[in-house]
Amino acid sequence: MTPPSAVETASPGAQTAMVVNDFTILVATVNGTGSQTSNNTLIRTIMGMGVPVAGRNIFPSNIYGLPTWYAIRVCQDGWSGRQRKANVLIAMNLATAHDDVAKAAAGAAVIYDQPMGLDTLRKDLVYYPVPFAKLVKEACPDKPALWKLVTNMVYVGVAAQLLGLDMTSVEAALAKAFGSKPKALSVNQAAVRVGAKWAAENLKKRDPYRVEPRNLTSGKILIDGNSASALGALMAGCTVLTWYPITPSSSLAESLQDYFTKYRRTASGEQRYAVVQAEDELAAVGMAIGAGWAGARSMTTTSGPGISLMSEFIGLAYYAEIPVVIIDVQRVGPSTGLPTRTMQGDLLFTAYNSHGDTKHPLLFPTSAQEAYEMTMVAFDIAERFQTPTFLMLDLELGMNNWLCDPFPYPVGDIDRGKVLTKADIERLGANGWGRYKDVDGDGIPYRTLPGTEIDGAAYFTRGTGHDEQARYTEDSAAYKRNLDRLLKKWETLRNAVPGPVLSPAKSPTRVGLVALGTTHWPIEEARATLRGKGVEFDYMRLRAFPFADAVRDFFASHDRVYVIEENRDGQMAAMLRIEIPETSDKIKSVLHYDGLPLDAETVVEEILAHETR
Amino acid sequence: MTPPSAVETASPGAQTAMVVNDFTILVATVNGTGSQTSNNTLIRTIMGMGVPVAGRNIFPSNIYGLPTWYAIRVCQDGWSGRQRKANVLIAMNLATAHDDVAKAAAGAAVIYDQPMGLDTLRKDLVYYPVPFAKLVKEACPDKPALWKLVTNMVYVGVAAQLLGLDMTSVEAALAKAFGSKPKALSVNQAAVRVGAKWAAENLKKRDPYRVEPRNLTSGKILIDGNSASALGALMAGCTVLTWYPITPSSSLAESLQDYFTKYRRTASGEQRYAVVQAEDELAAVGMAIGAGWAGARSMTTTSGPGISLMSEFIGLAYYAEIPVVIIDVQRVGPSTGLPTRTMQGDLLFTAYNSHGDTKHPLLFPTSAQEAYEMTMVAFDIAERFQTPTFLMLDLELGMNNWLCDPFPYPVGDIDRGKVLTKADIERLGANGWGRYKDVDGDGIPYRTLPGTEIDGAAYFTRGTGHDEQARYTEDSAAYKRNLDRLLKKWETLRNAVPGPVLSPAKSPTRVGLVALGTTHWPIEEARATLRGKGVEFDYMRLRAFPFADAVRDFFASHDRVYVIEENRDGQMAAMLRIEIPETSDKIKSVLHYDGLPLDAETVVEEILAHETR
Amino acid sequence: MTTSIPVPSGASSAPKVNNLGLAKKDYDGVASTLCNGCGHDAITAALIQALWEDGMNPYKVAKMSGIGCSSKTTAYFLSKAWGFNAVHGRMPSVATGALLANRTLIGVGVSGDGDTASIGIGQFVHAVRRNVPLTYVVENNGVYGLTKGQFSATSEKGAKSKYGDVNPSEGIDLCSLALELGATFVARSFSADKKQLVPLLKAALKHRGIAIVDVISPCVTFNNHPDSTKSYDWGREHEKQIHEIGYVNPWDPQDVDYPAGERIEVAMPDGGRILVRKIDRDYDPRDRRAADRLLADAREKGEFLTGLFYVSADTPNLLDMLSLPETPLAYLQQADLRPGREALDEVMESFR
Amino acid sequence: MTTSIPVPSGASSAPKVNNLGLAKKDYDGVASTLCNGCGHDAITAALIQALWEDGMNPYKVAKMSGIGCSSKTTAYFLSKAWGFNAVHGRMPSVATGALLANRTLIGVGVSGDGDTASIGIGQFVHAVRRNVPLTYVVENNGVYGLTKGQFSATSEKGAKSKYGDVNPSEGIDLCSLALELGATFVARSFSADKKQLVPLLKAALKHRGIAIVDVISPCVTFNNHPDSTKSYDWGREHEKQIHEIGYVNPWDPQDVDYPAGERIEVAMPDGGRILVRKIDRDYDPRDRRAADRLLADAREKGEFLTGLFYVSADTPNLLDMLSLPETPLAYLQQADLRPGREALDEVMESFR
Ligand SMILES: Cc1ncc(C[n+]2csc(CCOP(=O)(O)OP(=O)(O)O)c2C)c(N)n1
Ligand SMILES: Cc1ncc(C[n+]2csc(CCOP(=O)(O)OP(=O)(O)O)c2C)c(N)n1
Ligand code: SF4
Ligand code: SF4
Ligand SMILES: [Mg+2]
Ligand SMILES: [Mg+2]
Repeated sequence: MTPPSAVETASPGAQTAMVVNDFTILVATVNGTGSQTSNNTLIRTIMGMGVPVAGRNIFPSNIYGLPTWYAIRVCQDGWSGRQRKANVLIAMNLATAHDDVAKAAAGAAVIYDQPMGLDTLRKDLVYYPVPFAKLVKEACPDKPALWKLVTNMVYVGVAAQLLGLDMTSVEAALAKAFGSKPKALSVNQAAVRVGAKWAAENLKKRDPYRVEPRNLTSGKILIDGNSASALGALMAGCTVLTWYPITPSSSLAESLQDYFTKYRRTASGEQRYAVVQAEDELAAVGMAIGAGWAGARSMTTTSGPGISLMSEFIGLAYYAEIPVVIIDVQRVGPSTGLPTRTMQGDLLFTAYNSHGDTKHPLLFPTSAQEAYEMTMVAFDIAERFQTPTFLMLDLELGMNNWLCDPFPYPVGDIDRGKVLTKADIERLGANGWGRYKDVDGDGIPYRTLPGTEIDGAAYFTRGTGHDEQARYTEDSAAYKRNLDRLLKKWETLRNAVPGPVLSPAKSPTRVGLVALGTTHWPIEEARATLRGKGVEFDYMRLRAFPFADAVRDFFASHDRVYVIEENRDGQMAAMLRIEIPETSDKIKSVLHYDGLPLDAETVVEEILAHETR
Repeated sequence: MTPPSAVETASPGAQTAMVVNDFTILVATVNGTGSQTSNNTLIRTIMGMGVPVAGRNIFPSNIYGLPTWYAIRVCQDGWSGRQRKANVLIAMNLATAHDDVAKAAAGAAVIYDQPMGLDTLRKDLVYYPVPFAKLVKEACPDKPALWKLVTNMVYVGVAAQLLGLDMTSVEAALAKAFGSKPKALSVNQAAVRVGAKWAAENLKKRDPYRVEPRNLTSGKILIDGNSASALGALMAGCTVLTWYPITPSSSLAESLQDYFTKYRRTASGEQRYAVVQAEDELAAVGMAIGAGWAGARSMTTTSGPGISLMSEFIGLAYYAEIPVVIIDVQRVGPSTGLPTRTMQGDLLFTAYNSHGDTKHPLLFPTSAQEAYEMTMVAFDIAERFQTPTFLMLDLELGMNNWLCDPFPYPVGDIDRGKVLTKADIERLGANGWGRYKDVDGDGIPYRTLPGTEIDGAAYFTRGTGHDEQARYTEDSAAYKRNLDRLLKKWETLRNAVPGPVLSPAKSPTRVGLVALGTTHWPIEEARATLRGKGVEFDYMRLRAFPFADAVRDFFASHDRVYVIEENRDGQMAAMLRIEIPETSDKIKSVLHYDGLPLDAETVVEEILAHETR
Repeated sequence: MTTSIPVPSGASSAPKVNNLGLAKKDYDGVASTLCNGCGHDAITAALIQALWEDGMNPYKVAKMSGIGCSSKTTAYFLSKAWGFNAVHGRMPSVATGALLANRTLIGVGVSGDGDTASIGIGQFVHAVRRNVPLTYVVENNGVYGLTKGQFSATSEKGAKSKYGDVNPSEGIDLCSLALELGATFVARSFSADKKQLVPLLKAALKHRGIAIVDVISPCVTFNNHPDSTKSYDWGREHEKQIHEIGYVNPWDPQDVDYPAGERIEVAMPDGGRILVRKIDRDYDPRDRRAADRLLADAREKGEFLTGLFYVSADTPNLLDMLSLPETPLAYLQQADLRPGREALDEVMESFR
Repeated sequence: MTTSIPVPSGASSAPKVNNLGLAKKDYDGVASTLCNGCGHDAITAALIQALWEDGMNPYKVAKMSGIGCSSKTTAYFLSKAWGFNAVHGRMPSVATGALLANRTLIGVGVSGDGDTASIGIGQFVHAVRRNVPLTYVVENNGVYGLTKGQFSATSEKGAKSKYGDVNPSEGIDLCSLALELGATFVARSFSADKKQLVPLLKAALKHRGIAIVDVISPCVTFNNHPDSTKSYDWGREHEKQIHEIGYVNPWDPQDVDYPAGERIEVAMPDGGRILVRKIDRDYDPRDRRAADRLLADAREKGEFLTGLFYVSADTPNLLDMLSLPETPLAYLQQADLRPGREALDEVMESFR
C-alpha cells in the first residue's frame, strides 16, 4: 500500500526543518479498549530516551465505548502544560476523527486507521494511513479475541518508527508493563514490531517531528498526583482512611490502601491502619472526624459533590476543633458536572464551607512532589490547629502523569499538636486545664485523647455553644469569646501555612501574576514566551489559604495583578478580595473554565490582550 | 406585707419624673412553665391601649426547666429594636435572678417572688417583692395542679397595676387568649385580678415607668415573621411544602400547614396542597426540587444546618435550572451553635452554596410585612429565573412578635416564568426549542412541564454536562457556553431582584451605612439618636443579593461605608467585595455576633468610636 | 421458561401497536453507552417492552434516577418522556416531589445497588414507608460500576472482588428489607431472564404504590467472575423462579382454557391481573408472612430466588393519603390557590 | 417483676463499690435538663447502674450521640468519660471512626428515634451491617422531643399526635430492622422497666459487636397521651417481657441453686453470662429465625414485647475484620508508622 499521492504532494510539512523533542502527540481512541497500556508504553519509551514528557488523559465519564484522548507532551525544555493542538495525531476513533483532524496543528502528522479515509479533510497535514486490521492479524494470528487490544500496540510501533523512537527503550517500556506476564509481553512485542516494520517499509517520513535521545530524565519518576499524595499520607503517619469512591479521587484512596497493605502490615499480619469504604461522604467524613477526635491521623478523599455533602460535618469539626484531613481532587462542577474534566472550582465553597462563621486552611499543590509534601503538611496543620484541613488537588494533577525528581525522604518529625497526656494532667491538676482555653495566646487550645486514664482528662465535645471548659452554654459572652479565640487561631494559622512562592522578573514590574496549583506550569511557560517578546512580570504562586503576609506585600508592591485560575467566577480573586480588601481594585481575573487544563498560549493571549503595549 | 423599708428609702428611681410609654419590660422565667401566655397578655394589653410594642423571646434550646426571658419593648415612638437593659424586670427565676438584677437598667423596677430576697443586690433599683405562692392559692384555691401556670398570670396583674395598664384591655387580651375555653379564662382572669388587687393594696408606686393610652396601634397587627412568611407562601400559590423540623424554622412550616388546612381544603375535602415532613433536609429539598421540576410552586424551610445538608442538591437545582424556594430562618452557627439565638450567619455560605461555580439569589426581609411580600417575590424569582431562591429570615424576625400594619392583599399576578405549553410546542415544532437555549437574550431558557402531551416537549434533566437541547455532553465548548449563559441569566437577575432602599440624610454625607434584615430597626433608631447629636449618615438597606446597580452607585457616592451585620466574619461585606470590587477599600465592618439582636446603643457607640469628630 | 399463561410479551403474538396505537419503537430512548453485555441494557429492553405492552402514556412517564451506570439508563428508553438524572442516592426524594406536584405522572425510578443500598439506603427506606407510587427498579450488580468496581452494600459478606478484595460487611437484601419496611410490591428478577422480567415490570408499572424490583444485573467489566453471585454464570446456574408469572391487561385476549385453582390471580386497580402459576412450591404472593419466610429461608440456604414475593394491591399510597385534587397541583391556577381578601382579613384579625 | 436469677442490679445486694473499686456516683454525669418525668432520664439512670455494675473503666468509655433530647443525655452520666454530641443523625459514623482510632474504647451510643430512624436510618443500617462494636441505645418516644413533638419514623401508621395529626407512613420497628440487617445483639425495653433494662444494658455493654437496644421512653411533654403507644400508660399496660433476663459478670457471686434446663445461658467473651428464664413461652435468643417470627407476630398483633430478641456473641466485629494491632492506632508513634528510606526508594523505583 502506498499513501495516496494527493497527500504526498500537498503536505506542507514535508519539507520543513525537523522539530526535535518539542511537540504533542495526541492519541484518540475509544475507552475500555486498553489503549492506556499502549500510551504508557509510548510515554515511557520517550522518557527512557532521556526526553522530558507529560501524559494527560482526557477521558469520558463512562466505562466503555466513548471517545478518550491521551496527550503526550514531548518537551526537552521541560514544559509540561497542555498544548492546544496536536502535532502528531494518532486517530483510532472514527467517531471523533474528523473533529480531531480539524483541531490538529498545521503541519501535523496524522497516523490513522486507513479505512477512515481522513486524508481529504485538510490539505495542510501529513497523513499516514495504516492498515491496522491487516497488521494486527499478522502480529497475533491465532488470537482474534485480542485483536482489538493489540491494535493499540501496533500504533505504538508505527509511531515509534515515524518519530524515531529507540527500540531498546520501547522494549524496556514493554518489559515494565508486562514484566510479570511473559505471554502478554511477547504478543505486545510482536505487535510493536509488526507496526514498526510495516511503517519502515511503507511510510515515508514527511513530517518534521522527531524524538532524539537526551540525558534529561535520568533518575526521574513519572507519577500521578494521587499516588504522590497517597505516599505523603503513608509517610505522614495517617492511620485511618475512610472514604467513598468518586472520580477523580478514588485512585488516591486506592493507592493509599495499596501502600498500607505493603508497608504497614507487620510480619504477624497486624495492620497498622484502618481503611473503611463508607456508605457515602457524610459517613466518610463523620468517621474521619471520629477518628481524629480519638487521636488518629485520619483522612478522607473526595471531589466536589462530596465536599457539598460533608458541609455540615465540616462545620462541626471547625467549631468543635477536631483535626481531620480532607483531600478534594477537584473536577468540573456545578453538580455532577463533567466528572472527568479538571477545574479549580471548589475554592471559595471549601474555604468558607458550612453555615455560620467558618474558615478553613486549604493547601494548593502544584506538582506531584508538592502533593506528596503538602499531604504531610496537611496532617501537621490539622493536628497543630485542630481543624479540618483541605488539600486541594484537581484531576489535572491527580490523575495525570508528571515527570519529576524522586521524592525526598521526609525531614523532621510529625507534629501532633497540643495533646495533654496523663502526666500532664497529673501535673496540671484536674481543673488545671480547659479544652477551649487559650493558654498560649495563639488561640490554639489543648486537648486530651479519649481513654486517658485520669480524672479531669475527659471533656465533652459538642457542636453546640461551649465555654472554655467545654461545658454547654448559651451565654452570649462565652459564645463570643470562643468565636473570637477561633479567629485568633486563624491569625496564628495564617503565617503557619506554606507561604507563596515568589518568582520575580529580572527587575521589579508594576504588573504581577498570581496563580495556584497546576496552572503554574502553563504560566511559567507563558512567562518564558512573553519574556521572549520582551514582556516580563513578577509572579506569585499561592500555596495556601489563608494568605500569609507575603501575599499582601505582593499586592502592595504591584499596581495591577492578574489572578489566573480555572473557574468561571474568579473564586481565588474573591478570596483575596475578602481577606485582603485593599487588593480588590488591583485584581484582574484571567479565567479558564472549559474543563481542559489551562495552556500557555491562552495565558499569553489573555495577558497580551490586556497589556497592549 | 410591706416592702422592706431599705428599698423604700434607697431607691433613686422613686422621685424622678414619670417615663411614659418608653421602656423595656423583661420577664425572666423558666421555660415550659407557660409564661408565654402571660407575656402575650401583657404585650397585647399594651398594644390594646394603643401603645406600640415589640415582643422578643430569648429562650433556651430545651423544652423544660431552663431560663427564658421575654422582653417587651414599649415605645410610643415606634422603635422596636432590642434594648440592652430592662427598665421593668419581672424576676421569676431564681437561677438567673441575681444576674438579671445586675443587668437591669439603673432605676429599674424589679417585681420578684418575695422569697428570692433580691432587694439587697443593688441600691439603685426599685423593688416590689410579691408573695406569689400566697396569691396563687387565693386565685385558684381548688386546683393546686395549676398553681405553677397561674402564678404567671398573677405577675400580669401586679405589673398591670404598677404600670397603669388598662384593665379592660387586659380583659380583652385574656379573652383573645382563652376565648374558646371559658374555664381557663375565668381562672386566669381571677389570677390577674388577685395580682392587681394585691398590688393596689400593698405596693406603692416608686418607679417612673408607666403606660398611658394612645391611639397608635389601631388596626395594627402583632405578628411573627414566620407566620407572615407562611401567609406569603399561601398567597403566592405554593402547593408543595416538604420540610424537616428545625428551630427556628419549624413554626413557619407549621403555620403554612395550618393556613393550607384552613384555606386550601375544598368543601369536598380536596386538598390543594401537599405537605410532607421529610426524613431529613436532603430529602426535604430533594422533594421540593422534584416538585419544582414537575411544575408546582414548591418550597422547603430550614435553618443553617439544613443549608449545609442541602448543598449538593442546591448545586443541582442551580445547574439543571429548577425553581425552588428555600427559606433559611437563620440561627447562630457554626454547627449546631446556639439554636435559639439569632444571627445573620449563613449569608456567604448560602450565596455561593455548592461546589463548582454557583450563585443564588437571596432576599433579606426586614419586617413581617416584607417577610410576607418577599416570600411571594421569592416564588416569582424562582420560577422566572428557574433557580433555587432563598429567603433569608432569622430567629429575630421569624420567631418574635412585630407590630405592623395589616398586610395588603397581593397586587398583580403570579409570574410562572417561561413555560411552554402543548400549544407552544405545536407552534414551534418538536425541534423548535431547546431546554437550555437562550432565545430571548436574557440567559433564561424555556422549559416544559412533565406530562405535556406532545412529541418534542420532553427533555432530559441532569446534573452532568448538557447542551442547549439538554443532551448529555462532555464537550468543552458546550459546557462553557452553558456556564456563560448562566452568568448572563445572573446579570438579568441582578436588576430584577428587589433593589436597595435608600434613606439619605438631610444633605448628602460622605459616610454611609449599609445593612440588611432586622438590624434595620436599631440602625434607624441609632440614626435618630445620632441625628440628635448632629451626626448624620446616608443609609442603604440591602434587600437582595445579587446587588442591583443602585448598590454600586451608593458606594460610588460615599467615601466610607459602614456595613453593619450580625456575624463575625463580615459576610455581607465579603459579598460586596466580591461582587463590587471597587467598594472594598470603603467598607468598614460593624459586627455584632453574640446571638442577641443588635441594639441601637451598640450602633451609636461603634459608629461614634470610628467617626470621632 | 415456556408458559401457558397467555402473556403477550413474546415476539410471536406481539401486535405491531399497543392499545394506544403506539409502536414499540415509540418507547425507545437514545443509544446506550454502557459496556457491551452489561446487564443494565437488558433491563432497559425489558422496560421498553413492559411500558409498551402496558400501554403507558409516554408523555406521562417520569423517568427518575440517581448516579451510576444503572442510573444513566433512563436516557436509553422512552425519549418521549421526561427524565431526571438527579444526584447520587437521592432519586427517591426527587421522584416523591415530582409525584406530589403531578399525581398523573407515572413514576419509573431506576437506580443501582450503590445508588440505592449504599448512599441511598435512607431515602429507599423512607420512600418504602411512605408507599410512594413509584416503580423502583434496582439494577443490582453488587458493585459500583461507574467508579470501577468497588463493593456496594448488596455484596454479601465474604464476596470476593475481581481484584481479590473480600467484602467485610453484611450484604443488604433489598427485597427482604423492603418487606420489613412494609413495601406493597416486592419482586426480584435476573436481567438475563427477560421472560420473567417483562411481566414483573408490567405488574410493577400498574401497581399503585411502591414497587420494588430488585434485578440482578451483571457488570461484565467489574463483577462477572464466575464465583461472583452477581455474575451471569452464577445467575444462570442458580436462578430459581418461585412461580411463573404473567400480567394481563384489561384489553389483552382473555385466558380461557386455564383450570382455576392452579393459579393465583391478583386484581390490579386498573382492571389488569397478575397471574401466578405454581412451579414447585405453593406460594401466595399476597401473604406477607410467607414472603418473610421464603426470603429468610433463601438467605440461609444461599438461594437465588426470583419472582413476585409480595403484593398488596390496595394499600393507600402517599398521594391517596394527601387527598389531592383531580387536577395536578402543578396545573392549579392562581384563582385555585390564592385565597380571597376575606381570608386575608380573617388572618389579619387573628393577629390583632 | 421479681426474679430469682441472681442479678446484682437491685438496691439491696448492691455493693458500695464495684470490681474496680468505684462507687456508683463515679459514674454520674452533670444534672439533667430534661423535662421532669422524661423517660430518657430513667434510661440514663439505668445506664449508670449498668456501667457501674459491669465495672466499665470510665476513662475508656466514649459516649457518642447525635442531636435531640435523647442525645443530650450522654452528658448526664459518666463525667469521667469523653462525650461527643455530634450532628443530627450521624452518630454511628463518628462512633465508628473513634473506635477505629482506638480499639480499646468502649463505645456507648445514645440516640433518639428521630435521630436514628428518621434522618439517621442510613447510618444505622450501615453500622449494623458492619457490626461496629457499639452499644447503641435508642431512646424511642415516637416523636421529635426537642423540636416540639413532630412524628418520628418509629411512630406507627395511623398514630395520633397530641395535636390530633395522623401519621401517614409505616412506622419502623428498629429491632426487626436490625435483625434483618444482621445485627448481632437486638433488644427492646421500656424506660419504666428498670429491672429489665439494667441487665439488658449490662449484656449489651459486654457484647463485642453492635448491640441495638430500643428503649420505649415516653416524652411526657409531647407524646404521653394515653392512646399513644409510646406513653407511660400504654407501655405499662401492654409491656410483655418475653423472658426474665439477668447478666452475671465473672466476679459476681455464682448462681448455685438453680436447676439447669430451665434457663438459657449465653456466654459472653469476657466470661460473663447472659441468663434468660422462661416466663410464658420458650424462646432462645440465639435463634435468629425465632426472633424474626417473634417480632413479626408481635407486629401483627400490635404487641409490645420486651427482652433480648437475639444475640450472637461470637460474630467478628468491624475491628476484628481489620486485624488491628494491640496498641490503638491513635497511640502508634512515628517510628511505627513511617516506613524507612528503602520503602520510599522502592516506591520511587516503581514510577521509573
Ligand atoms: C455524591 C457522589 N458521590 C460519589 C459519586 C461517584 N459515583 C458515581 S456512580 C457511583 C456508584 C454507582 O454504583 P451503582 O449505583 O451500583 O451503579 P452501577 O454503576 O453499578 O450501575 C459513585 C460512587 C457521585 N457521583 N456523587
Ligand atoms: C441537621 C439538623 N436538622 C434538624 C435539627 C433539629 N432537630 C434537633 S433535635 C431533632 C429531633 C430529635 O428527635 P429525637 O432524635 O427523636 O430525639 P428526642 O428529642 O425525641 O429525644 C431535630 C429535628 C438539627 N439539630 N439538625
Ligand atoms: S462498568 Fe459494569 S455496570 Fe457499568 S456499563 Fe460496564 S458492565 Fe455495565
Ligand atoms: S420534650 Fe419530651 S423528650 Fe424532650 S426532655 Fe421533655 S419529655 Fe423528654
Ligand atoms: Mg452497581
Ligand atoms: Mg424522639
